[in-house]
Amino acid sequence: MTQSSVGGMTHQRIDRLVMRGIVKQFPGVLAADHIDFDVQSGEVHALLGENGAGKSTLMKMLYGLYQPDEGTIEVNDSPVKIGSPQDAIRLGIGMIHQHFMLVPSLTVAENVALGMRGIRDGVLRLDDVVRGLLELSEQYNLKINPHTPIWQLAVGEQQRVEILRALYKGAALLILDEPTAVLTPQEVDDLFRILRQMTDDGHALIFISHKLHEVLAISHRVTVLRDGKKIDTIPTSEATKRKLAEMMVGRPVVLEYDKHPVKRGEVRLRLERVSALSNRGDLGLKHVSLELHSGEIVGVAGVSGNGQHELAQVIVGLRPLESGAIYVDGNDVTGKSPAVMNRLGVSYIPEERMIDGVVKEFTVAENLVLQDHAREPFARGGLFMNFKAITEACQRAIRDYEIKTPNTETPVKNLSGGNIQKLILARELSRNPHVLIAAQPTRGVDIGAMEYIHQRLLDEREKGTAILLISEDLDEIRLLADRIAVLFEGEIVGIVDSADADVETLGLMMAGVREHES
Amino acid sequence: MIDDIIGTVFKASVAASTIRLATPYIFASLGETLGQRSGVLNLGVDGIMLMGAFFGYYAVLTTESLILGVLAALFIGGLMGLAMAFISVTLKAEQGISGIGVYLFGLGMSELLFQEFVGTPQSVDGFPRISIPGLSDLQFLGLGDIFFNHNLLVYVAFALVPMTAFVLNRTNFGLMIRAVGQNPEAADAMGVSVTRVRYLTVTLGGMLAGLAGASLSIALLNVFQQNLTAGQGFIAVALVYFGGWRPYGVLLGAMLFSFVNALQLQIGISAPEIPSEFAVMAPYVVTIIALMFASKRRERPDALTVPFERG
Amino acid sequence: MTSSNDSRFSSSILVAWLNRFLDAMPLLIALVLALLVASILLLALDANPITAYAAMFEGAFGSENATAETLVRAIPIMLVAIGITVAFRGGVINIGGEGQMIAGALFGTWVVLRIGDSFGVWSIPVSLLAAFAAGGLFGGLAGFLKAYFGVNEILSTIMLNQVAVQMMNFLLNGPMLDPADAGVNNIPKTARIASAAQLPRLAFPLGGEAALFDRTRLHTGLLVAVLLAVIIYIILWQTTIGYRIRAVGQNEHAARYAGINVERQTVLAMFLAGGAAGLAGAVQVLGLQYRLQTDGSPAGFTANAGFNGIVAALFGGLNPLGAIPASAFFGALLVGARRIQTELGVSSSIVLVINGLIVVFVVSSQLFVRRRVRQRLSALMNEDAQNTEKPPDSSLDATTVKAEGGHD
Amino acid sequence: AQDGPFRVAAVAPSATNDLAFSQSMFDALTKIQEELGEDNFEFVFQDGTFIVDDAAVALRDWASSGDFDLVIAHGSQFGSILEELAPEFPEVSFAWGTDQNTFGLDNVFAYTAAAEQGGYINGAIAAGMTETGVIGVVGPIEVGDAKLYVDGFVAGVAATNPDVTVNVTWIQSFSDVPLATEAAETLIANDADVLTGTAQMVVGPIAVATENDLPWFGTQSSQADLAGDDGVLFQIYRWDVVLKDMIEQIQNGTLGGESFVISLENGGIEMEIDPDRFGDDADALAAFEEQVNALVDGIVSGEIVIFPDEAAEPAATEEVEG
Ligand SMILES: Nc1ncnc2c1ncn2[C@@H]1O[C@H](COP(=O)(O)OP(=O)(O)OP(=O)(O)O)[C@@H](O)[C@H]1O
Ligand SMILES: Nc1ncnc2c1ncn2[C@@H]1O[C@H](COP(=O)(O)OP(=O)(O)OP(=O)(O)O)[C@@H](O)[C@H]1O
Ligand SMILES: [Mg+2]
Ligand SMILES: [Mg+2]
Repeated sequence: MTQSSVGGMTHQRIDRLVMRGIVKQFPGVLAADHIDFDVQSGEVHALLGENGAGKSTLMKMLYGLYQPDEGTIEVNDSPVKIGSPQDAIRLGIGMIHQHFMLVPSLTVAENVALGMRGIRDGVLRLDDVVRGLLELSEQYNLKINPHTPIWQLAVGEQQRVEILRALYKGAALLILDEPTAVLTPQEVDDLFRILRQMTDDGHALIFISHKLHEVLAISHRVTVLRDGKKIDTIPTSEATKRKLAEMMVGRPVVLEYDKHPVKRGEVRLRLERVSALSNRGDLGLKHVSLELHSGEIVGVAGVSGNGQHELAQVIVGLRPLESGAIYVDGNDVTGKSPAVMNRLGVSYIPEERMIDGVVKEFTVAENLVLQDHAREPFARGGLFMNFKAITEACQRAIRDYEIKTPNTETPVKNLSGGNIQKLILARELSRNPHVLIAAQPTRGVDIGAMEYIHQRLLDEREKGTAILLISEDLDEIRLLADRIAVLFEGEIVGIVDSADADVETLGLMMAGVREHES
Repeated sequence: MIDDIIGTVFKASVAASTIRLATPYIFASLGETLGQRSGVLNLGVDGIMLMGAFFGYYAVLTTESLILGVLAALFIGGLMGLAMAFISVTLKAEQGISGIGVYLFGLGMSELLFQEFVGTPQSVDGFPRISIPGLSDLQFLGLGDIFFNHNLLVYVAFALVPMTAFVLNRTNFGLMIRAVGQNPEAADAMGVSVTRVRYLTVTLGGMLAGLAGASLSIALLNVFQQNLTAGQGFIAVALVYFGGWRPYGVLLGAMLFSFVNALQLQIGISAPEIPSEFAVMAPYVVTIIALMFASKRRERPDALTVPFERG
Repeated sequence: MTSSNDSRFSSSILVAWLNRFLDAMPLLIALVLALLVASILLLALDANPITAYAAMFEGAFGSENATAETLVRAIPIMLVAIGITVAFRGGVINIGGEGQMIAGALFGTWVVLRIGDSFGVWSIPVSLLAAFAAGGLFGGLAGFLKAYFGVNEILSTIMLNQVAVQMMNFLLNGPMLDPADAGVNNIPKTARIASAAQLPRLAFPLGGEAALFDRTRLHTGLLVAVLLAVIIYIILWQTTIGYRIRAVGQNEHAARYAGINVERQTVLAMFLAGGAAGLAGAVQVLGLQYRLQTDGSPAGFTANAGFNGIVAALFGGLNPLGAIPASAFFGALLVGARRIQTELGVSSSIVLVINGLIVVFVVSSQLFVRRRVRQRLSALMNEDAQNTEKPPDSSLDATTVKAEGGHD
Repeated sequence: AQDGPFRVAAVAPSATNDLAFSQSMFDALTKIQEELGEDNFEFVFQDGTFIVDDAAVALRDWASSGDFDLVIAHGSQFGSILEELAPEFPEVSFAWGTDQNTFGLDNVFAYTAAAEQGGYINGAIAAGMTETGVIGVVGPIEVGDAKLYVDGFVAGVAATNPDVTVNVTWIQSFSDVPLATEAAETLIANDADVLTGTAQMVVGPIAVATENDLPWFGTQSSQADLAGDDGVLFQIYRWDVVLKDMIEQIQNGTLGGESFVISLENGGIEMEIDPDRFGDDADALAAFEEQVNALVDGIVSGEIVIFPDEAAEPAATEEVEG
């Protein structure tokens, strides 16, 4: 039997897909070690594992981006060779990547049309693509304007485009690699609704996430990977948070921290009606006023693309203000350069670790002194680098912050995500900041590293640092923050004590509903 | 003197030379635009132009067939483009540098072949001026001479501008080109072969560069000599940046540069008291200044000069 | 290399050199391939490749004088290449070496003509500094246009090359024209510079009155180049200036956050690159021609050093010290290939063809160099993924540097 | 190298068949070889050394080899090289041009051309041919014999018909054919109906002249073939004349110190009439030859003073010790 999709193309429906004895060796890493994995029509099969466990790699092999060194793949019990994404698409396999695969300058419709068979050659005819998209967004009620260029869309919307595209191309099996990392609770519910609808239509789904409660909520079966090995596959009904977490990490893990009450001290950072432009040229921040006291963590919640990025950049001096003023420890630093902010004790853990946080080609040691390279003791007379001092400081940091690296001279690009994050943490905290801006500090790092980073932030809080924790992970914010400010379309819709902030209220605020209204 | 200059600006002949001078740049820059929009910088354009110029010239010299001349130029241009693609796409060589290699090769090779097979300069019967009936003798503002009294390749060059714009913006091939230049990973994930697209654009770019050379040797100059292009290929690359990777922008750049050049030749006659060194310098200076204040809206391909590796 | 600091063990240094040699293998293979392709061409021109390459080698190293000429030809390439490494490290592509050489030569010569020998031996450093400044400003201009007006440097440097040439034609034919020559032959050239301002010839005493490179044109410009290479090397990897330039070149976002003034680094990188090129221009005058003369074309004066310098910089692994042998190699190639024409009667343009082939092949070989490096890298990752306290392989960066091949 | 054949080595900036400067020297050496015979006269010629350094390498190489009786640097841009090289090899004889500065060295000959003479004749005749009263000149850089030729041409025109305008465009390059071509087009657009020019990039302007059927006057070498039947008159350099003098001096042990000028007087400059010009119209040809010869005689006899108002001019015809 065949199943037709709006995209106009029909596929052999995927009743069952099996991967057997899959092996993938990367230089230096055995990313997949004889892994068996299977998924059936109508089910959601969750794939769990720490960063680097091999989840994406396994899926990329299924989607034809990598070739397995060993092992076979069968669709409906007949072996298949998936040599390229084309093959995968032809087989009805779709993938929503951890890092979205969209071309910013192209419109939604153009992104969908990209590489479609049938219209591979000749003049662009987007009409039927547009029509198909509208039908689909009708069917799954996913609001989207086919003519908007991608760069104008918020991350959540971009994900919808990814999903619609997969559906349009008639994916019978859809792989979702960490799809919820960037969504509000409501959006997650929305996504789950769609996923269920898809399974009812007979789609087979593979769902990758770090968030255990999501896995428990949506999946029928769970497979856990660790260091490229399959630990086990169990029915979700038999799984609990703690059990899954321990399977992932291989040891018992803390899921809450004991947060000592700290008396909040004087105001360290003050924003007065700060407005700033976004990259799109519109007001990304609108009259944001905020006070940050020493010894407190203020969490900034909100759907990504609602001004978090601009907020952080404005404070550290990377983005000019349109209006308003910023004070650090009482002195006016409005429009000051990052250099000045550094000197005044403002530290920053950037959201885009690889882009803003480190110089990939530089060594661990070099990255550790990015701000202070010209100051004693790292430089003599501000001119000559003192590598002895730098190396020593680096070895200390490696020890203190448990950074996994072969040596101080390894180019950072060869470190793992979590370890790079630890390096940044070491750099920023070692400067004894008065104010710490932590943007998505644990995005894409595994539970082990996450625990560690959280504990460090709490320690800083006790040392009296004023911490602004910008995160899209509500659990994280509620776990750490004393107060929670919610950003929506560049405005703070409200600030609540985390004690009396439940997910629903926050979720509504993140959707723009002011607290008193709710 | 000033009024001399003012007067010359509106001289019909200046407009006419502008159009002639712009022709080779338009061919070469459009070709380079295709390549760069897909993410490949080809600095070897001048070398390819020279080879195209010689092959076109030699074909016409020996066969007296203009068609064969054009085909020969397209062929050698395509061949060198293909080589450039292999070097920069498959071998992932540093593009700025390999381009210089291709340039040196073309510069030497065209001269070598010329010395071997021709020797002393001889002129050929190149593309004749086609006077468009009715229009070419249009007296009003000398429009006839300006627009309707050129050789075929000139018309082709200008016709190619909208065509290239159309291909880039309105066809699937263009969509793939833009995607591959902007975000190769995404294009790849959508089943577009990054390699195939880049091979195509760079080869096409080579063919157009070859044609640009031929437009000199068998249409505008009708001779060949060592280093006939005198570095025009490098200007062509610069004009792609000037044009913000958009065909019409490239046209604008080519016209501006050529206009100032035509103007300085005219001024050399109307106002001989201006040192010719400065006159000759003018087009280059003006181009830079123009770009300083041009709008910064650009279609710069994010993946320009970055070789693609899957995963 | 990044922090080639005192507390390093000789053992790992040894490994480093071994690795560096192995990394060079693909490069040598590429060379051989290029020459093979050229041989086909030579055969087609019924010239015997063996004889040709023999002649080439003969021409480059056959005699004391040939070797000297090879080095002489290499000097300007060297100086330009050294500068180019800075530009590349700072993320700028400098195609303006030709123009910057001319700018440096013009101002350097002007100064030296002005001060005559009133400064005695000091007139040399003075005019060299002047040349550096002029070339630097000319290069810095392109950097400035890029940093503050968003004018792409490939475009501006290509254009500025022409501006420089016309400047030279104008000055040499007017303001700077040799007074003794004015109205006589109308040859656009400056007066001859005072002998005190001429870079001394360079010869290495062999004991007795015999001296190597005695009676050749080899001049102390070579020492200038070597000195500059060392200085630039120190600036790039031992000082905060170089650190900032490299940081901006690799990742301007991170650099910007760290409080580094990105625009300033871009201008500075181009200033240093241009300055080195300017030095190249002046050295040609002070060490070789003793007066500045033009035939109206850039190449006539620069001998394409502005371009070959770019390539040499890459061959040198974007390392100022590596630029020295790389440039010497080009000097040999260019000087040697001349012989093919005179001895086999092949058109002189064969030089350019071989030059081009070698560039293309060697650049292409970088891929295989990279592969090798990555393998050794990950081998290293395994070997001590656990152990964090271990003497690092100081060749690591040297080779990754080569691998990165200077992307902007 | 006294016994055995007389051996000469020469460098020249462009190709031996550039129809211009470099070719004029190559033809001269070839001619001498034809006259003296292969076994009495040998020469090696390196062309395309527009890169001064390449020439420097070759010259020093030849000088140090000691195989050559005469080493020629054909190109005024090579002067500074010779100035340094010659003193180091006093036993070798050098010659260079076009210039007349021997740097006061007694092993350096200098040679130049009285280019203004042919320029004057071309100008005088061109002035009689123009109907629009405008003549166009495409020049490279305002230097050396290019400048002399153009000055002479202008003088020739003025002397014949003061009402005729001569527009000169210096394109600041010896090799930029596209620019030279467009310069010619522009000159025509400004009513020029007779064209001339000098240096190797004139192949472009010549093509323009033939395309528009306008008379073309040339210099340095014969461009008759390229100019089709639009070629009129060409000033041809016959360096062999002065070369023979040098050879003689060298064989008599004088290695240099003298500065030579080729001119109509010593037959070093010849005027060639384009054969295709008059087809088989013998009378017209005869009449034209008449006209040309009259001018030649005038200059040789001194009746015609090319630069009347500048007594000193042309300096190139005096002898100066550097
Ligand atoms: N491109 C690469 N080439 C070679 N080795 C790599 C590459 N990327 C990662 N590695 C190595 O693979 C290991 C795991 O990488 P990954 O980023 O997945 O770490 P991770 O498991 O996420 O660690 P963490 O949990 O700390 O984030 C790292 O030690 C890293 O050195
Ligand atoms: N292209 C590559 N080259 C070398 N190593 C790689 C490459 N891609 C992934 N790896 C390594 O393979 C291992 C598995 O990576 P993978 O991305 O599959 O982990 P993951 O489970 O998806 O982690 P995350 O949760 O961070 O996405 C990691 O150690 C990673 O560093
Ligand atoms: Mg992953
Ligand atoms: Mg003729």
